Amino acid sequence: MHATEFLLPTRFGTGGLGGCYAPETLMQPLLDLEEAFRMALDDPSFRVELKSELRHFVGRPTPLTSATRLAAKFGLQGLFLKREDLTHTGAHKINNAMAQALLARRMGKSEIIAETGAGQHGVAAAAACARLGLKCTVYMGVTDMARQAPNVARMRLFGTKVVPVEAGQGTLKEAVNEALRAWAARCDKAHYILGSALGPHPFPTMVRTFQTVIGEEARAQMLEQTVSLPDAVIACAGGGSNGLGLLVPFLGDDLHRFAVEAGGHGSALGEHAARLDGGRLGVLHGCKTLLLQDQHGHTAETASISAGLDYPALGPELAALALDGKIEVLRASDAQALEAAQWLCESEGILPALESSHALALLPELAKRGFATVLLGLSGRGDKDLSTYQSKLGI
Amino acid sequence: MHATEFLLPTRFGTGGLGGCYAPETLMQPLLDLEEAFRMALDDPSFRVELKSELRHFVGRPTPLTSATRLAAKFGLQGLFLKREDLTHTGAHKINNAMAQALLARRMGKSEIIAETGAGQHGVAAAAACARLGLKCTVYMGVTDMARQAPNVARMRLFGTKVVPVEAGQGTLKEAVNEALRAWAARCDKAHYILGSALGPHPFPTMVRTFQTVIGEEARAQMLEQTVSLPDAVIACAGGGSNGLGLLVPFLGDDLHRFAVEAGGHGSALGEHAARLDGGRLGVLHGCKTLLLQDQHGHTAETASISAGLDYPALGPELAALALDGKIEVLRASDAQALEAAQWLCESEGILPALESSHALALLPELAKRGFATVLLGLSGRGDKDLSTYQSKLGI
Amino acid sequence: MNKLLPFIMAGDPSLAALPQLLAEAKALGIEALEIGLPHSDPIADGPVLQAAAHRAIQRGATPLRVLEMLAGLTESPDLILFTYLNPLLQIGADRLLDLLWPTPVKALLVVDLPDSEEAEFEAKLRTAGFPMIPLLSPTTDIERAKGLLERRPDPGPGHPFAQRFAYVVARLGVTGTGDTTDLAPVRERVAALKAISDRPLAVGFGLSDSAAMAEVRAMGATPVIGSALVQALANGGGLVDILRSRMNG
Amino acid sequence: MNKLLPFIMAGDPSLAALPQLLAEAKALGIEALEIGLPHSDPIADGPVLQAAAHRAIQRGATPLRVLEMLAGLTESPDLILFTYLNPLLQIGADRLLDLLWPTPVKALLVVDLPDSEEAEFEAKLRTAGFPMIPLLSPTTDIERAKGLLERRPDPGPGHPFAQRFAYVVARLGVTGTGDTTDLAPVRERVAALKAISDRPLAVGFGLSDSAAMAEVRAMGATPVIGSALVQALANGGGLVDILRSRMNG
Ligand SMILES: Cc1ncc(COP(=O)(O)O)c(C=O)c1O
Ligand SMILES: Cc1ncc(COP(=O)(O)O)c(C=O)c1O
Repeated sequence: MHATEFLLPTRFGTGGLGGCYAPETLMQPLLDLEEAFRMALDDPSFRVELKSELRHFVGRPTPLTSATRLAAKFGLQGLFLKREDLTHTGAHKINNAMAQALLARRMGKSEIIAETGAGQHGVAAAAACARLGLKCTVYMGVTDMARQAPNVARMRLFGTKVVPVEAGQGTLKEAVNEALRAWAARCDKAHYILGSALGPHPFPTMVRTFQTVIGEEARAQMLEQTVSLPDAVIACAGGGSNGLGLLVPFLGDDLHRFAVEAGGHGSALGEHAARLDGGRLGVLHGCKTLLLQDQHGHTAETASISAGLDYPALGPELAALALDGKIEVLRASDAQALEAAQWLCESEGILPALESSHALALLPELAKRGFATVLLGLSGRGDKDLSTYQSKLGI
Repeated sequence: MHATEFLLPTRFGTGGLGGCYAPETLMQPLLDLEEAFRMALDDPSFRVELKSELRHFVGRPTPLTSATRLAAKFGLQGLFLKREDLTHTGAHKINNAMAQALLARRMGKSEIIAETGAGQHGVAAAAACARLGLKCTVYMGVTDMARQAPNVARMRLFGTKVVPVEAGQGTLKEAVNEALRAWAARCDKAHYILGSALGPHPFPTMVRTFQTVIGEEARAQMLEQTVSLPDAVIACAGGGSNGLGLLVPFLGDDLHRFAVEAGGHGSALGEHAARLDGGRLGVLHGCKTLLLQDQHGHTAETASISAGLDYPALGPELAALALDGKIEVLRASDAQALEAAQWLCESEGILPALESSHALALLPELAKRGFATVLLGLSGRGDKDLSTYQSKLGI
Repeated sequence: MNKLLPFIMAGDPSLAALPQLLAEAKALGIEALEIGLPHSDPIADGPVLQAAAHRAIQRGATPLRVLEMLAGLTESPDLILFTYLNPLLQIGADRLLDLLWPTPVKALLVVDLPDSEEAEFEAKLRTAGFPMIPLLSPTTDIERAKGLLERRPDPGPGHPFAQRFAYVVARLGVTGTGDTTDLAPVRERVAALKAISDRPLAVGFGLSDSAAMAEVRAMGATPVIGSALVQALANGGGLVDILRSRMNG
Repeated sequence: MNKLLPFIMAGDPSLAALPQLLAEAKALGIEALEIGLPHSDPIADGPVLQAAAHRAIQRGATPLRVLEMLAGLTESPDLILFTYLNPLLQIGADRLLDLLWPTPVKALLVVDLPDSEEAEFEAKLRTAGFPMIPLLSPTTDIERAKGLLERRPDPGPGHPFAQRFAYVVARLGVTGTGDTTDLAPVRERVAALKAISDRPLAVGFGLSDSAAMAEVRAMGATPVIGSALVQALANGGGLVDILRSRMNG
């Protein structure tokens, strides 16, 4: 039996972002995927299995760390870090990768395809596949392979085949292109584990669903540890799975929500990956969303010191929430992110991923705006970025 | 007021291993340290503070992962991994480093001195110091600095001064020498955070006490997850803090306990770090224990692919337990450890530290001996060893 | 029956050569031709068409310049504008229609636009005489195919092939040369489709030699030659030579 | 009062030179001398003595060969064997005594052996006439010092300086040259120790020039010259020259 139509909403917000702009070859696989996803969510045995893997393999719940010294540095009353850096493989990506790998196994798929930018999703997918005995192929841009070399080695150690993508800038966008092509060729046997809340329906919804565990845990932990909610919640946003994962569970609360994009090294098109100001609505990789593009509708080049934020499109749900005023989108430059990483290292003994450092960089701004307590999503650890930190910070 | 005598037992086992063979300059600091340690353990506020840091910063309890695919590979019925690799900074070392840093703060010390081999203890001490606002200096052999370069960068990012130790083989032994010397010079202001269950009293007892959280958690988790205890418990042993941390809470149980030493690349003196067969009782770094030494009582050279096991002395308590037949000590060679790392990577999607891989390497042997369920201490993650894995495994 | 449906990438080898190429195709008796509007992210294309699109963009073959170049051409087969949605979306339906009127474009094939996703945009174009060609792939079962063919209906025998046909994707994957060797599955699908519709069918993806073309014709469908043609043109081959051999048999 | 307590590392510059050096020291009027038995892991020594020990070991100055070299020497000051525990422990008390009898060694200073740790071993040596010299450091408060002096007692005026003195460590840290500049704290400690014991005191760690030596003498204690002497000998200096200038003042 094949699913014949989508039953979950495919669009987000008043602008109707999202959708499923996929080649026909992928339509049935996407329909089947949505069905499998819905069935799995309704199946207590899947939920138990996922919960068990998240707890016993991934290391959930991740801690909520009170960062008192860093808070004091900016005059914040309280700063709480949601520690996705402590998950197995070192970033929030594993929450989604493991869930989708379990889903793939349920669907009888024996192969996994994935793309990766920073390599964290690739490593997460590789780890999940090794654990479940699935064959895994990861597509990665050559630029990203160079700047996140340790992650390439980690994937290979997990038995994953890493395919270099030479096209274009050799970053995440090209990796997604290539993964989509590979999936079209193998969609009968393979599941495509997309790594962020982007792509055609049902990926954005599915990935967000698998990531809201971050915010759900954090919300409960805030209440447990401080008996109140923070004044502001902030997370970095590449595709947006980390941002949505943390922020969505706080949508009903009376507090400020922030997502931080990569400001790169300038404000001209091509010098950053800040889609809110710099982008227009467009369609890329199967969904309609805020997109950095030129006047011809061609995807623009992007720049960011952090591979994981270096992507021209904001995930559609996050873009919709931003356009509808429910999440405020800010940006941090390469230089600001580097400085912020040092703050956290020296004040709290935590080495953040370059991606997460973009959220940290906005702390002085939040303090200036008068927020007293802040919850910040530390999406990953910075081990993968060591060589960048070394060369840029002269360590 | 100064403490005038030790009140805790300073010796272990029927052989009376351990003791406090320290230069007079360090005797009063060691007496004061024992007193502070005893007071802290008796002080509920210290226990609360430590527990809170372990939970909210370090990420305890660490998961117990059922490794079914790896178990099946060797015909084991069950294999359970105690995931110290998921702690903040990536190895069990942080349990002790954070506890001692809190103790140092209580003692009014503003500076920390530490030695490191694999760099994991150094990184852990650096992180704990950054978090508590203590000045930190880490001594590290030049050979270890080269083979564990990422950890050097991590320490420096945390604001720690890493002092290269050129002497001898440039490994852990020389780093301890130099840290002891530095402590003698600064013992009025500085606390020395020793990184393993070795050195003069009270260090072996103190470090073991701060590490048994591993085994206590694991024992409770085994009972919770399998309703029974394993047939065998196994951990690698450098100084022995990880081994004792896991094994001591199982000493009263009717099961087999194993510690695994570094077999290096041969069985002649100088080619390994296997102290049980290769060593004789002797005194090094303040304690009497099994020691690799030549006929003159000079410390012998050692060799191991894993910096964290590359140390000529077994911690005195572990040595005593081995000599008294309570823990069986085995060895794994460099080549076996490398192969075992690959097993875990490919079967479970977990990249083990080279140290932990030594324990993994004995799984076939345990299966052959008829143990059905095994609990294994995964002392750390292998990110620090990536370049070794890459070059040795041709990744 | 239409013997061959060639695909060329606008702007490759050059934009200036386009009128000449189209004129040659028409002179050869080619009734309809797919013209690729180069896009930065051709997710359904293999290496050959990716590279061609990339070269074309480098040489300035922007959507506007391509459509302007086509404006007023009469010596051309009917054209099917083959592209991705975003460039068209950025132009907008109204302006796009203004641009399309003066060209030989008769229909559009937008690879990443399922019929439901931009209903208003698509309806505007269809109403104005620019229907979207339905794609049917190996993952499209017969029930789904029925729906697709209904929702992008055949305007009927009074209309040219370019507006009527459905595109049958020969195999899983992306466009590319010469790797669809076993045509048995597509033969079955063509037969099944013919049983539910008498719409003309084109079969493409991975066909390159005359033998494959002949096999498709034997199914009663029009073979598409895409990557193989683009590659040959890029290598300096002449359109007439390349196509002539593949039109017979 | 003993004017100067020199330290030399056995085997550096060479083991063969040792008898000659000792004879020179004796001729100079040196009553007692600390002789370092080189150890692989000298945790209480600074760079100069570490390097000297390392050179000596490289040149084959094993504990046995050093003690054999000392056997039968008469032209020598009284020697205090200055070393770390492990080499002695490996030899064992009985054998060690056999080795010590024929030498000018009168006492031992084992840096890493607190009086409680190897009671049996230490008692055997003491009973046989080889007492352990107590060390008193800046971290040793006066109460603790009392205990240390009691547990390693002065054998009394009938015994040579080498067996009677206590070693006062001038500053925190390890052995090394010329960095103990402020002698006020050690002066206070020496005064306090003199108030509780009339045992001879030697003061060492970081003393190198004649001025420092003189200051120590002014406290009523014997200055130790260690690293500075070892370094000078390693640089090719003559023992007599180096010591003579530091014996007066
Ligand atoms: C550590 C880390 N944080 C954040 C991101 C961005 O994630 P998202 O695409 O979910 O916004 C990435 C992506 O690789 C990452 O590795
Ligand atoms: C990951 C890891 N495991 C084990 C060890 C050895 O630890 P121990 O000295 O506690 O036996 C080390 C030491 O650095 C380590 O880093």
